Amino acid sequence: MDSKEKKPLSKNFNIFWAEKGLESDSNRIKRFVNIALVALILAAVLAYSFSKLNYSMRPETIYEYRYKFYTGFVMTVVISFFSLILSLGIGTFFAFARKSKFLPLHYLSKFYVEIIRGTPLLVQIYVFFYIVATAFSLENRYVLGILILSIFSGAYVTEIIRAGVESIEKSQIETARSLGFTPYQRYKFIIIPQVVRRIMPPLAGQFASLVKDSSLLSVIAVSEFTKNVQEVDSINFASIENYMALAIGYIILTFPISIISKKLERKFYYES
Amino acid sequence: MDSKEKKPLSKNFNIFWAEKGLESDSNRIKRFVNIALVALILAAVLAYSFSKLNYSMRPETIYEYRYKFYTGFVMTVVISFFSLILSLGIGTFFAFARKSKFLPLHYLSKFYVEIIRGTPLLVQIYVFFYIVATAFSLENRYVLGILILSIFSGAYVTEIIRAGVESIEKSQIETARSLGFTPYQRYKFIIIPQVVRRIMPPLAGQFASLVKDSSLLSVIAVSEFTKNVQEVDSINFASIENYMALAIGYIILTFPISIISKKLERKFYYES
Amino acid sequence: SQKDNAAEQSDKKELVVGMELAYPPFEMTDQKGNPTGISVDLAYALGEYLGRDVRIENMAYNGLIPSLMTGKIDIILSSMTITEERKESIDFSDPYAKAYLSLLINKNSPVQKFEDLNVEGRKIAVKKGTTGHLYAEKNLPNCEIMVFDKESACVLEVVQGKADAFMYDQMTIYKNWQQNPDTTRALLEPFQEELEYWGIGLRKDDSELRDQINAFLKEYNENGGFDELSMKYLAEQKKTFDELGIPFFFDIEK
Amino acid sequence: MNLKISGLNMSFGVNKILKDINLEIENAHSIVIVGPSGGGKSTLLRILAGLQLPSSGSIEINGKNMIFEEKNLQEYRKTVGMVFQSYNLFPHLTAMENIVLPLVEIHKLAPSEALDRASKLLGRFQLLEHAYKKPIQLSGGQQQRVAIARAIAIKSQFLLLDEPTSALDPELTSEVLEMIDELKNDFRDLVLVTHEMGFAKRACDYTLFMADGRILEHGPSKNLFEKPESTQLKSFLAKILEWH
Amino acid sequence: MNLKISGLNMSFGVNKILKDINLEIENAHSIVIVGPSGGGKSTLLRILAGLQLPSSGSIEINGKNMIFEEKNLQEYRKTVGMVFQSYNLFPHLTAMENIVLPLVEIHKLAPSEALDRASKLLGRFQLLEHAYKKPIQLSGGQQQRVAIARAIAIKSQFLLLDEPTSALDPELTSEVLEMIDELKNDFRDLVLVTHEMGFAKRACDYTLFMADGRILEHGPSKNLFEKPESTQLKSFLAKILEWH
Ligand SMILES: Nc1ncnc2c1ncn2[C@@H]1O[C@H](COP(=O)(O)OP(=O)(O)OP(=O)(O)O)[C@@H](O)[C@H]1O
Ligand SMILES: Nc1ncnc2c1ncn2[C@@H]1O[C@H](COP(=O)(O)OP(=O)(O)OP(=O)(O)O)[C@@H](O)[C@H]1O
Ligand SMILES: [Mg+2]
Ligand SMILES: [Mg+2]
Repeated sequence: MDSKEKKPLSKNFNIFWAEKGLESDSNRIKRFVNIALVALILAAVLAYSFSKLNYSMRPETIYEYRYKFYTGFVMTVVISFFSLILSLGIGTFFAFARKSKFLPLHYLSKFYVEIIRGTPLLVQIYVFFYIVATAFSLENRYVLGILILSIFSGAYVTEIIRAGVESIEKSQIETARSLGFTPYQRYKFIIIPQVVRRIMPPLAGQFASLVKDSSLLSVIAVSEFTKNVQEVDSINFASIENYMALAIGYIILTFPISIISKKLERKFYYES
Repeated sequence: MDSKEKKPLSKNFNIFWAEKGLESDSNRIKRFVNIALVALILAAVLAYSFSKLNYSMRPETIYEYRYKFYTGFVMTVVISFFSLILSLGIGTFFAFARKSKFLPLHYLSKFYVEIIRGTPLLVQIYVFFYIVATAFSLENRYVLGILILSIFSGAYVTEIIRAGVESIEKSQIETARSLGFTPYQRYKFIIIPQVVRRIMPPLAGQFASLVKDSSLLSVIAVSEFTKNVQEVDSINFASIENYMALAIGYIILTFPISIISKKLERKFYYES
Repeated sequence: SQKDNAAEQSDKKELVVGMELAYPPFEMTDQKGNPTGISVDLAYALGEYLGRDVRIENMAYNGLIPSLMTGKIDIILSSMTITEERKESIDFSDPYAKAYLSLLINKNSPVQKFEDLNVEGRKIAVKKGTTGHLYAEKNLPNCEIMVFDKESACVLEVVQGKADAFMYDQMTIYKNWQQNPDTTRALLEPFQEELEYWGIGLRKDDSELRDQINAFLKEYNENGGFDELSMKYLAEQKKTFDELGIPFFFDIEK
Repeated sequence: MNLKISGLNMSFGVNKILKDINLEIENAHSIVIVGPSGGGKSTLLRILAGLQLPSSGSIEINGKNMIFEEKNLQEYRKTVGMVFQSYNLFPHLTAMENIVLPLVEIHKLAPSEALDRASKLLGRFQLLEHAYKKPIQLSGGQQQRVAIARAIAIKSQFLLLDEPTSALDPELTSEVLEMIDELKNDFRDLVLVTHEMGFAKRACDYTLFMADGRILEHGPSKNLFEKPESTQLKSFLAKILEWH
Repeated sequence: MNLKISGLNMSFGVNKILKDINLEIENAHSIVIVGPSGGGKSTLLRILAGLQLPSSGSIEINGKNMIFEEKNLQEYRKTVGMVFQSYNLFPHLTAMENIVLPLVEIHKLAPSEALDRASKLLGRFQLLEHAYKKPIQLSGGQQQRVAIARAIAIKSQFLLLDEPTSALDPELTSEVLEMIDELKNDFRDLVLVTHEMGFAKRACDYTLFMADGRILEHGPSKNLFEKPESTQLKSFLAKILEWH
């Protein structure tokens, strides 16, 4: 059903799959007005709250410490980028391992998910960094940080991918088999293209979490964004300014994830 | 296809949907052996690492501070429990709001997800607690903590639910409509029962995150588990013991989530 | 109008004291989780002096100043060093203690004195936002400064040889050296030109309370209150410090 | 059943699917739509079911105008039974539940009564032993029979059946024919799409021949099948003889 | 095609679906399976396609024993074309892509050649203008034709067709019949399930009558349809006359 066609008679008809209709060009003004409205209301609440606070802003202090903000931001970008890719790899691997007929692999995957999801990242960082890495004489705290973060996030990614793959109807797998697809080809041509749309929203959420969780690496002295901002905060005590900058920084960081995820969702969209 | 039937001829046949087969009773011993194997390997790595550390354990110190561990644990249980329920409610609401034809609601939902997912929980806690709550003279830090945590987690839940609902084939919605189901009935009888299985794994992940994220509430003086353990740590400096206890505590907390999620996944399982 | 209310109620209303109970023996909890320590005793003494009930709010260190500024607590009593930067946001009472920085050094590190750290390739661990952190930033341009959230992590770094030294206050350094005698040594002699002073944090507009607190501190010191606290919580340290001829926390001569 | 369609158009994007359909039928109990694949039969049926909005045009059924607003349509759909070409059973419900759920939830029957009615229908279609299977465990023909049973069970004012016997063997097709006769006796009307001309002739009293989005010919079944006028219908029917 | 089945059994849990099937057919180019719905026709076809493992028994096709190991089956399946009863097109691919993908990826045809072959087939089935639609945008009969085209395109050794004309009008059914004749000339064999007896008679030279998991009667089509022996087959065929 294409909602464009139905608009003339009744725009209330298809309330469940209205997404597309909302983005049609005739609605552009409406859309803009509504976005503005929502933004305004939120801004008003914040502005009111601020006014009640009697807080005198010192935005210049951010400029003063811009270098710390900048280096932290870049570090977070780098760490997030590599961890994101690595955790996707790890998640994919364990999602498949879970389906393996080689039982140790199957249980390893289950263990991995339960233990990693069950324990705080903080503990994992300590254990990996101060116990395991020390024993194996691994030194570079940035590489280790990326590794730990990827392992952590990978557990969530594993489950997201697993859920997606399991949601594909069996009849399609069977059809692919009947055509002689190898397992690899099944994934490449049939499962993945269909699964992307379904797993993108939770995956984007997980990656947004990952970006923000990277701040926990500060406990092993990785100077990332949050840490640097908190350091600045502990010096200049302009908390509101600092944390606003922090929030904006992270929004800038996670926004591409949202955009790309929405793009992929749309690209792999097909009606079913 | 029921894998039980196929086992006699070839257990390698159905490598994609082997889950069920793995849990059949004939495999129980095998299963046990494999779990033990995996556990053993993991334990060996840890044991080796420890042995390299030359660390003398002082487990009695945990017992000494058991009361702090206990109260923190209980606080985390309480906060997590209420936040979990509330965030599910919030997530459901905004997932539906996203589909609403009332545009301000639609955009509010989009804004909500982008802003909350995009900014660190820490910042949100500061903003809500020190700015918004202060302006509106809200006081109770526990209630506020639960509220903030729920709002935070709700954004992720929103997207998980949205992805699940959108993965239901349109033909089913249409069938339900043709039978005269109201939108509410469609959700209750058709969409939700089918979606549960698909969203459970990412949802369980999100809830595990929530439990652990509750530790951030310590910045507004909520004495939860992580904070209490860190306080003990700053007194007894038995880091490894403390953090092990912390890890076990959180595993105990998140394990029920895993169990319930697996149960629901199985309960709502149907082949398709 | 808020100010008037505050002033009006100040003699009846309870005194909400913010601290992070993670800095023994100044701010800590007993095994039941009740606040205890030097700052806690001091807070109760202050409450008694003001005739107000005392409620301790335990919160993360970086939540203290926002809480004070937004009126969620009345004072900060959490071993907070008086700095110019902090004074931009909040007010401080007269100092009630002074602290020196010391170093916990890995046994195998070549570092013998503070200046040895200011060399390419040395690594120092500091706790975020502490005066040690600020001091290192200013005085150790050639050293790699690693900033941690927790003292325990800093200590672990030194114990495992991942860092050469950990810079913190004397007392913590002393304690950790005692706990890790095989892997660490301590440099307790002061090396700073300027000392750092601890004060009680107040809202800027709360000058009435500040005067009261200053009067209290003066009286408390004169009555030997701080000596009592030292004997109660820091007997061993005080003895060691006296032997080494190093001045102690509450020996404030003004 | 009186059916009046005027100026009905329907397109998906640039694809015109139904092209200016005008029709007036009076007093037909059962209408069959035949025609080449892709001609728009299912689309017309879905419009009649209130599931698809036409781009323009109006439809009057038994003197009542269809109002294409979700609110009205929701009520309207309760009065229509629909069998989809691809059955569309709910995959998470058993055969029995597929039938009982709408009865209990939409038509507010007591569960026991609903079960009773469902059992009778399942029995009639030789499905009793499969009542507690999920759709995926049923053969194609079994699924189709459940879909028919689900549509009939609600005792709607009229039924829309999209190729309801495509997966059924001759024996079951006869059963469906009998059932259609019974519906006639109950004054429940039906519109049916089929590719089996024998079945069409026997089942319905009025026939529409649709091709390429247009109704090319219509009239009482007897006339139409025995004396087709348009060349399209002639050649369409001729093909059957080749292999029957 | 020589087909030898011995002691074939198949069950889902406690449900016995195929019950001790024994069969030996020699030199049949096309085999049709008819029988009541739920009789096990699709299941047998799926076993022949290497998609379902029997509980016991063996199958020999053209002198070669089927080895029920994934490794062997994967190769085997490449030599078989299958049309599923519910079409099973890939929903994320267009009609064209559904046909081209296996050609290019599995059978390693050059994309241009694959496109060419697919276009020819789509043209033959009057689908050229729908080539770039996704399955959900196609009518039932259009989907079925794409499924047939996909199976034929790979030029497999033999074809398994599960009710391939159920959604097709008489004209298209004739087209499929012609195509089946061409396959015979190419010495490509086929096994077909259908409920249309006229079609069955005309299309295939050997017929199996299956009911309730058993093969009750089999033989050359001519004999079987004209002189049915078992009472079941007799009554099964009799029903058609009622409405044709
Ligand atoms: N969503 C869509 N987008 C574009 N075209 C569509 C869509 N849905 C259907 N069509 C086209 O509309 C035409 C009519 O489809 P319809 O399903 O009504 O045919 P039909 O007469 O029922 O055919 P069949 O006998 O094969 O079921 C077909 O050509 C089909 O390709
Ligand atoms: N997964 C399953 N679990 C239990 N029973 C099943 C399952 N799949 C199929 N069956 C049963 O097996 C029997 C044979 O099914 P099959 O699909 O082979 O029938 P068919 O002869 O093709 O029928 P039709 O003509 O209706 O397509 C049916 O009674 C069906 O209910
Ligand atoms: Mg149709
Ligand atoms: Mg079948």
